[in-house]
Parts: sequence; structure tokens; C-alpha cells
Amino acid sequence: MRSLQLPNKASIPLDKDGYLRDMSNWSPEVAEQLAAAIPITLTPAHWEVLEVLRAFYQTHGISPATRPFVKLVARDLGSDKGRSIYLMKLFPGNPALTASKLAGLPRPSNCF
Amino acid sequence: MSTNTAKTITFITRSTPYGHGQAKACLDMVLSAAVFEQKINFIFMDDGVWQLKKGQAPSHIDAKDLSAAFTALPLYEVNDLYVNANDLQERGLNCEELVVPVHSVQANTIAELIRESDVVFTL
Amino acid sequence: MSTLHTINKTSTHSALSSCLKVARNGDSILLIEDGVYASSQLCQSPLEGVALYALHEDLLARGLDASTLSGTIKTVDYNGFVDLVCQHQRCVSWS
Amino acid sequence: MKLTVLVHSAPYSSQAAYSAYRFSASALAAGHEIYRLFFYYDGVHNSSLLSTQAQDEFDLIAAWRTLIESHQIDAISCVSSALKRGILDAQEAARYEKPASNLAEQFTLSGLGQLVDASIESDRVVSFGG
Repeated sequence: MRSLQLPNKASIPLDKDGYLRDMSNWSPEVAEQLAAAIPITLTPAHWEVLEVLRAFYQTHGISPATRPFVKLVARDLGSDKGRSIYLMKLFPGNPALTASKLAGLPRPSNCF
Repeated sequence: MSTNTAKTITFITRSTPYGHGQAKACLDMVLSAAVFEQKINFIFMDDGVWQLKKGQAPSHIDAKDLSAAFTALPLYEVNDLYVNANDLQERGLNCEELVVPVHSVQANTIAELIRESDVVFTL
Repeated sequence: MSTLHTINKTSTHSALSSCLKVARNGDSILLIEDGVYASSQLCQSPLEGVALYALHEDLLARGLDASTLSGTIKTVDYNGFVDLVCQHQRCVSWS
Repeated sequence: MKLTVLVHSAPYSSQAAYSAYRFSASALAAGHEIYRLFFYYDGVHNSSLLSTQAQDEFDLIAAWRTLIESHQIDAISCVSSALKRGILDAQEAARYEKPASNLAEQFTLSGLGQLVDASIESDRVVSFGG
């Protein structure tokens, strides 16, 4: 089984795609370690997006797919940040997939 | 896959939120269709109107809150939710008791929506 | 722009009553599976401009005699079901 | 015509999956194309290799498999419905570290997007279930 080793020796189980198997294992430290594996160094610009995502999941129970993710960031952080190019720079690959992984959320379905 | 011409896809959901899995299955279909940028109508009929009732706390039965997802639909550009007014009334519900603003409509309007649809799913 | 409605439940379910609320002139209703049990009720209150059909195989399976159905309900076999789907712009299944 | 058939009931629990099979077979015999068969919700049970019938009962799953194979139909079982109901292909079994896989080889696991795509690409969508 894949897992994430934290500096304090704790081992967090991951699925084959690198998502947390148990969402309750998430902590900012876990996010940092997941990011380091990509590799991404989390900055305040990353964190504000991850916080928006976590709040959205908390309220609605959904990991947003790409287009709703961009719209969500635009709604909560402003239209200069709610753009694919901006989010792609922060979260390379598919931003909705990468960001939901770092935020400790389930994999969004129907994400291309 | 092609998205060059948007089709109108109508979803009619007629079952309760937690007693059966159909309500969740229908919502998942709606969210998927929305990702394809199609024109979507989401219609609640019969016992399906119970899905919209405020105050659901399904954590008591270890279920996810279906109604919480409805409030996220505008982000998916699903803005047209319809309920059959009679079905709401028969169950002693009114629009103020619903988690999201909906169009409360007569059967005639639903008939029109069906006629304007390319595809209709009922679940 | 007509619609084919299929119904697969007896008349005690809301499938039939809900379908009847939204079926309009030019539409067709096809009774399949347990829906064929509703064929006798529908004879009594045909909707204006809505054609009624029942699936032959499902009638026979349930001991319902197609020859006793009123003239308002036609029977079709599975080939007829396929033709009905093609003749209408869309299909709504009520269950 | 290009048809898509959606099946959302399990075989044997109701007649719906059987009806879907008879409809599909008739449509093909009449010269229509089945763009996609999509098995959703409880319908994914139609794709289980392990389903076993008594000798004197109609083997719906075997019938589906023959139909799909002889007409080279794109048959998809919804992956999220399937995983929940214990229908896995070898790849998903490995991903989730499960001891076996049971998806019949005539079927493919994929997402709901395939149903939406089929809705866009087909002339008609016919649903069976409940």
C-alpha cells in the first residue's frame, strides 16, 4: 500500500493515485508533504486556494470538477485568481485534481 | 467526445433522498452533464421534492447530505431547478422550506420542458 | 416534437399518474412490464391526442388477453417498441 | 438510427434489465446502431462474470455478452456504481487491493461522462429500470 511518511515517522495511507485513503488524516503538514512529492512548495497563494476548496467541500460535500473549481476561486478570491492559467501555475497538471489531492478531498469525478 | 452543439438534457428525479439510492444517482448524472456544458433542466416530482427539504441531518444515518450539493449547482451553471407545485403542496411543503430557490410550476410547464428537451432521464 | 412515454409499474404507483400529468397531444404512452396491468384503467379515460400502446409479450406473460383491450389501446411487439422510439423525438421512462 | 440504451436495474430483481436486452436485440435486428449500452446504478450487476443461474432459467448476463460480442457494441458499466457494488476489472482490483476481479470482458468500466457523450451523439436514448 502506498503511504506518505511524515517527518515525525507517522505513516499516512494513500491510494494508488496519491489521494488520502482517510480524509481525517489531513493536516497542513500532510498537505506540505503531499505537495513536496509533486513537487510543489506551498505558498500563501496555494493555501488560500486550498482553504477555499476545503470550505466548499465542508459546505457542499463535493470536490469540484475543473470548471466549477475555477468559478469557485473566482467567486471567493476574485476574478484575477479564478482563471485556469493562474491555477495551472499553482497546481500543475489538472489543477482541480492536484488541488483536491493537496486539500485532502476525494478525487473529483468527471474531471478531464 | 463532442461539445460543439449543446443539447438540452432534462433530469426528472422522483424518489426520496435517503431511502433509495436513485436521488444521489440522479444528482451525479446532473453534475456530469453540467461538466459537458449542456443546457440542463432539473425537475423534482412526486417524492423527489423531499430531497429539497431544509434541515436534513443525514450524518445521523452516516449518509452524505444530498441537499448540501444542491446549493452548489449554480457553480455548475445548473440554475434551473423546477418542482411540481402540486407534489410540494400534497406533502405539506412550501418553497420557503426548501434549501434552494426553485421554480414552483404546474404540470403544464413540465410538459413544455420535456418538449424542449433532446434527452430526458428519470431516476 | 412528440414524446414516447414508457410505464413499467401498475397504476398503484405514481409512474402512471405522473406520466398522465405531463403527456400532451401528439405523445404516445407505451405500457411495458407491470405497466400492462394498467391497460384496463386507461381504456376508461383515454387522454385526448395521446396514443396508447401495450407491449404484446408482457401482456401475454401476465395472462392478459390483448383481444379484450378496447380499441384505444394498440398492442406492439418489441419491433413495434423500437419503431415507436424512432417515431418520437425523445423517450421518457416512468418507473 | 443511432440509439443509446441506459440500464439502471439489476438482472432478476426486476424485469427492466431483461426488457432492455430484448429491446436492444430487436433494434439491432431491425438494422439500427447501438451507439452505447450504459449500465448505471444497480444496472452494473448485468456485467458480473460471477452471476450464476439455475439451468432452467434464462441467463441474461450470458445473453448480454453474446449480443455485445456479436455486434461489437460499446458496453460500459459506470465505474463508481460498479466499485460500490463489488464489480471490478483487474485494474481497479489492483488499484484498491481487492482479492479478485469479476467484470465480464465484454464490458468496460468508465465514468458517467460516457453517458453524457452518448446522449449528445445518439439520436435517441432509451432508459430501462425501476
